Amino acid sequence: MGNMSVEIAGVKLKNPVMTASGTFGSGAEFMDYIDLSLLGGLTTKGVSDVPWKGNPTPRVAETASGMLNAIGLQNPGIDVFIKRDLEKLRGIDTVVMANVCGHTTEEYVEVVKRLADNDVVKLLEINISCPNVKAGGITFGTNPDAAFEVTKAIKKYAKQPVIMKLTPNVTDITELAKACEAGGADGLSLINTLTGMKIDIHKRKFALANKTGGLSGPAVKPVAIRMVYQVRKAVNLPIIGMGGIMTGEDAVEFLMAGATAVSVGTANFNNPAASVHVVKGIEEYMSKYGISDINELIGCVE
Amino acid sequence: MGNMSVEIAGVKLKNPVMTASGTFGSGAEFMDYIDLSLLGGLTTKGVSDVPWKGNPTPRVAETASGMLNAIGLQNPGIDVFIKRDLEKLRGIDTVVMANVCGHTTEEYVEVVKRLADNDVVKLLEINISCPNVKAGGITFGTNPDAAFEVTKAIKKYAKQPVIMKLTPNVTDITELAKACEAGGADGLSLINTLTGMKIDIHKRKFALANKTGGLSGPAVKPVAIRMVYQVRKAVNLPIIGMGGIMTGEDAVEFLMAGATAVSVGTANFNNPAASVHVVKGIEEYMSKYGISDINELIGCVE
Amino acid sequence: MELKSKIKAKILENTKLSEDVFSMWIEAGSMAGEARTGQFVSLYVNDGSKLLPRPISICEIDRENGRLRLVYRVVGEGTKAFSKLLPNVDSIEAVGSLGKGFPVDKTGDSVLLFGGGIGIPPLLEAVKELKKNGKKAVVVLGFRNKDTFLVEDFRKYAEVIIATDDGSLGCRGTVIDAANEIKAAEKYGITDIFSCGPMPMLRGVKEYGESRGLPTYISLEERMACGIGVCLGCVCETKEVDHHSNVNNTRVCKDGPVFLSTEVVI
Amino acid sequence: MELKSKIKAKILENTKLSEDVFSMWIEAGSMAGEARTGQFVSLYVNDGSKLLPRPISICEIDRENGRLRLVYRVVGEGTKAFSKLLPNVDSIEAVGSLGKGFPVDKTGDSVLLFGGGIGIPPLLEAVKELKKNGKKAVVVLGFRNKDTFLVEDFRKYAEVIIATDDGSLGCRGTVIDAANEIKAAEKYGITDIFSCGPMPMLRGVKEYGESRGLPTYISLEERMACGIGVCLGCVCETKEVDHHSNVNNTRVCKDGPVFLSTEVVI
Ligand SMILES: Cc1cc2nc3c(=O)[nH]c(=O)nc-3n(C[C@H](O)[C@H](O)[C@H](O)COP(=O)(O)OP(=O)(O)OC[C@H]3O[C@@H](n4cnc5c(N)ncnc54)[C@H](O)[C@@H]3O)c2cc1C
Ligand SMILES: Cc1cc2nc3c(=O)[nH]c(=O)nc-3n(C[C@H](O)[C@H](O)[C@H](O)COP(=O)(O)OP(=O)(O)OC[C@H]3O[C@@H](n4cnc5c(N)ncnc54)[C@H](O)[C@@H]3O)c2cc1C
Ligand SMILES: Cc1cc2nc3c(=O)[nH]c(=O)nc-3n(C[C@H](O)[C@H](O)[C@H](O)COP(=O)(O)O)c2cc1C
Ligand SMILES: Cc1cc2nc3c(=O)[nH]c(=O)nc-3n(C[C@H](O)[C@H](O)[C@H](O)COP(=O)(O)O)c2cc1C
Ligand code: FES
Ligand code: FES
Repeated sequence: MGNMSVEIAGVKLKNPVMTASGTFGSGAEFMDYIDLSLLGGLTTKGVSDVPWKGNPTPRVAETASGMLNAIGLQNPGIDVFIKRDLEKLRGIDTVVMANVCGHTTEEYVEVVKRLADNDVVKLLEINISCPNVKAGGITFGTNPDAAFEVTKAIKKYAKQPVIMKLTPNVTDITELAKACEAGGADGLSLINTLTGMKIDIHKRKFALANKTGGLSGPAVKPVAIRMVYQVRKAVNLPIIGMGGIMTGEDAVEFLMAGATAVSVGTANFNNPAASVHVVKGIEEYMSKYGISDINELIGCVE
Repeated sequence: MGNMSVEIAGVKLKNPVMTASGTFGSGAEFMDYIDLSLLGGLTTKGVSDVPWKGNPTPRVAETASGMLNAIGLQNPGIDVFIKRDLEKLRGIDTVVMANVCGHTTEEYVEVVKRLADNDVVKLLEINISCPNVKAGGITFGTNPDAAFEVTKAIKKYAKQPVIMKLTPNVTDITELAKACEAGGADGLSLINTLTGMKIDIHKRKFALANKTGGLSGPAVKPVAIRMVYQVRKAVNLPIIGMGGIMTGEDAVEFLMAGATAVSVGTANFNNPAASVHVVKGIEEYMSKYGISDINELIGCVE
Repeated sequence: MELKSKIKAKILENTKLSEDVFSMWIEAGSMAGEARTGQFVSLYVNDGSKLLPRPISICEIDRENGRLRLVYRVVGEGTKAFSKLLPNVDSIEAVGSLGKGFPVDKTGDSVLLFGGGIGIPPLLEAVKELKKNGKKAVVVLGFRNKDTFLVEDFRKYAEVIIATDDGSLGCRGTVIDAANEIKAAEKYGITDIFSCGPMPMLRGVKEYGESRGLPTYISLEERMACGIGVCLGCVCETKEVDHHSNVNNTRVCKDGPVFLSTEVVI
Repeated sequence: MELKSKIKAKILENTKLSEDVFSMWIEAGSMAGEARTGQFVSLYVNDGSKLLPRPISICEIDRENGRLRLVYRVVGEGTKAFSKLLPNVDSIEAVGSLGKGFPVDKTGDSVLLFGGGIGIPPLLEAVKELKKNGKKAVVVLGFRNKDTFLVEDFRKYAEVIIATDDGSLGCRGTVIDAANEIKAAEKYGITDIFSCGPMPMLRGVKEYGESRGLPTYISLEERMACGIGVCLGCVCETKEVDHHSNVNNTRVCKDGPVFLSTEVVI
């Protein structure tokens, strides 16, 4: 079998398949369903300095080949996350990326500081793009100056490589990517969800209590592929690509567009073992075409 | 049966169902499949001052619950459009909206002038949002100042109400909507397609010769509904909503979000009679819930 | 440790019980062996545009033959597709069994069960197991009208009282009205309450049980995305800070769907 | 005027012809009555995530019984789904018949037909109709290897010459090699050429026919979205300005798929 390992900002993944934040709990929940060590990495649910309660329900809705969510970043806060959730992942042979959220630069920095000396966490993913948080969050993600500033502030304290996670809800994603690069980011994750809405016409109500939510799943894959391709042409940072990956073939499409690794999100809800199936699907693709090193595929379509 | 007629900028439609530009040819092609007079209106393919050849093939690709297209606005030019295509629609009892494209303000204005005295055309839809044209087009659609200027220029010569068609590929669609309103637009159409990309991993090539294309179909409906809702809150113009309408229920969702009329696009490719089925589906919804006037539904979800 | 996985379960039976309610038996193998009363399974629609699971409660468990019975109402496109599956020809994808069910082993001698509409099915396995454990079960079932379902199944294991909205069968009114009419809790020396049904009914049951100081277990519904406790889509507010989430929200899919009425805010 | 509409056609037969090629008969009613040789139908996949039609050429027309034969190769998810449809149980949605076919009524006495791979099926109805019109048909069929299909069907109506890429059957090489080997055009006094197959083959056929001054009809393939001439997705470049489009592009779905080789730039 060919080499499947890739490197993101100096961190080696045994294969390019990670899981997407918010769709994989704190990781440990999946131990009933898959062997986590088969994954290149996993990303934990966004964590903030204090516990967040999130939005009222309904928080999720199905859409054509996709779904909307407005969880509102409910999380137990950094204390419980470090003491309980990360400890469950200690010793598991996969790269743990902690996803960080906040309303203000200070809140992000606080979490990053707390994680700096934690040796379970190998990568930080900074969510400056969640559309479900009213204050802070979204403005960082759509304003290049703010994205630059928050990246710089985080880099001052971070001990792990910093992956900035970008929103697709912008006119030109390359501007944001360049701002993060200028701020010192070690990599980029894209895409977060597209802002969407659904109305229940029988109840004459919004399907989500929050009215709007984030669209994910195969429906958004073409947008994600386009953005990965654009960003790869615009910056020199490794990209973790995501948005609608269901199969190994979808993952290969992201690699060819320019992603060094991929994250599997919504697919985990369709099948708890989806991420492992993606790994197997890539293997099959490689052996079918006799690919000896997966790195050959990365950005191979010009 | 309840009243189904709505009014867009002073033009009365017998029902709110129109067809989307570029998915309905010049209209006459559908006479083999449906009775055009059952529709509230139809929109013709984008027309420019001179014939445009469009992009190389492949121009279309299927995606999950959607499709990508990069036709590149191939059209026979305004002369043939007026002399041949519009004449075929003369006498048909439905509202004809002509969709206009151009690379520059002058080109738009030229087409609008030529259509000014044509009595088959009852509405003008100005496509400032096609992502498949390299020059001009897309910059109007993403820049509020340019959108304002082109609207103003067009309004000077237009004799029919001017509906500006907006792109969803922007950070804040309400800015564009407001700019068009300030420029004198009589209504807005949204959404045009989301820019996307697909890679054929077996051939290691882009699925479209143009690399990127416009994503349409049910996949994008949540984004479209969100934007219709946002725009309705931001301006006082009637909205023609579109993006993924397959059924009468989808159309009702757009009405509830704030659209006064809707356009059926990609669904025409799934079934040439889709637009008529949408009309029937709305009728069924109205009778099921005893709605006496469809206008009650418009924007009824707050 | 054996990993749980999505299975492709053969449809063994799929029959209509009432106007829009269907009963399906599926071949679930070890999933049936591990199933607990009050748990649910996630069923998937065989259509690429519908990605999320449809949570359906377990109505009966045939552990020996590895079979599960699921009773569902056709309300949308997914359940409509289920209703068209052909026995012995088609299969259905399923993940399960999921969640925490009714504490059939921990009750007192006499359990009063309230079921409303499509909340009725999970109570069937509960009464079967209560009876097996030598306990008395009294069931109050609420329907819209006399187009009922599962009533005869319940009669095999429990005393059944019926309430209908339109009075066309049994007591006219709610299940609480019916229980009050015969002073059920008192008459049967009830020690515990189980309930599943629409939210207004559950609120009534909570009040009924708590005012009598009875442990009252209610099965909740919420929109789900994962069904396995990882997305935080399906939460219900809690009185106390939840052990898992560290906020006043608990996951219906993982920590429920059955909760003690005093734990949750409904 | 009767409107055309999407029909739900019953599957009458769906059998495997070779490793990945299947033959399907569908009940198409009046669609079969109006079908012309060389036209195609748009088939739809019964899955909400797949919206676009799969264009499949008509292989045989049974006008009397309102049936159409479609022969297809499994190349992706749509055709894979077709291959699983059960005769007499399942149906398939179809729009058609579409496009302009082969001019079977306008040829001279002796037609040479070149078919390559999955381009072979539409030529079957063509040879049947040529024969019915009292004309001679000579067919050169190109396959990858000896895993062929439809050959016996062709033999009923025409002389058949076979070429395979690997030489495991008939002439080793292309259909043009095979035709040249026996000087087919000259030997049979060929008056017209029909062809369908992969682009490199069509280019060879175009050269073969044009160099001999023979009217050469080629059936083209292009990615389609509508199949009915309204989206301009499926164009092919033309020598002259196209009557419909007013530019040098013509619609494969509506003005083709069969074109005179001298009209198009391939
Ligand atoms: C724990 C639990 C147990 C359940 N047990 C049963 C049962 O035994 N029998 C039964 O008939 N129904 C049960 N339901 C409700 C059932 O899940 C929904 O009716 C079903 O998912 C509707 O799917 P649909 O595709 O037909 O409807 P659609 O409206 O088309 O579904 C669209 C989406 O909304 C979700 N959804 C729709 N209605 C509900 C609902 N009421 N609750 C949660 N999600 C919903 C679907 O899962 C899907 O993701 C249960 C729900 C929960 C949460
Ligand atoms: C006029 C015409 C006639 C045809 N006749 C036949 C026939 O008789 N037998 C046969 O086996 N095949 C025929 N084809 C090719 C056939 O349409 C494709 O193989 C089929 O659409 C593939 O669908 P899929 O879902 O299996 O593949 P996927 O690759 O999953 O399809 C994805 C999308 O691409 C389109 N697509 C994929 N391949 C092609 C292709 N080669 N041409 C056009 N669109 C394509 C599909 O329609 C679909 O929209 C014909 C094509 C055309 C244009
Ligand atoms: C239920 C849900 C919760 C999510 N929560 C987070 C989150 O906490 N932080 C974050 O950066 N992204 C979050 N996301 C976005 C995903 O990580 C991912 O970027 C997006 O869903 C696209 O990938 P997918 O289409 O594979 O799901 C969430 C997505 C979903 C569906
Ligand atoms: C093949 C194709 C061609 C299109 N051409 C045009 C066009 O010429 N002018 C225009 O304004 N929009 C064009 N559009 C966009 C549609 O009018 C519509 O805005 C979009 O497809 C969303 O609607 P839908 O999801 O119902 O298709 C085109 C869309 C498709 C799919
Ligand atoms: S549905 Fe995902 S946590 Fe319950
Ligand atoms: S496929 Fe639409 S014009 Fe041919």
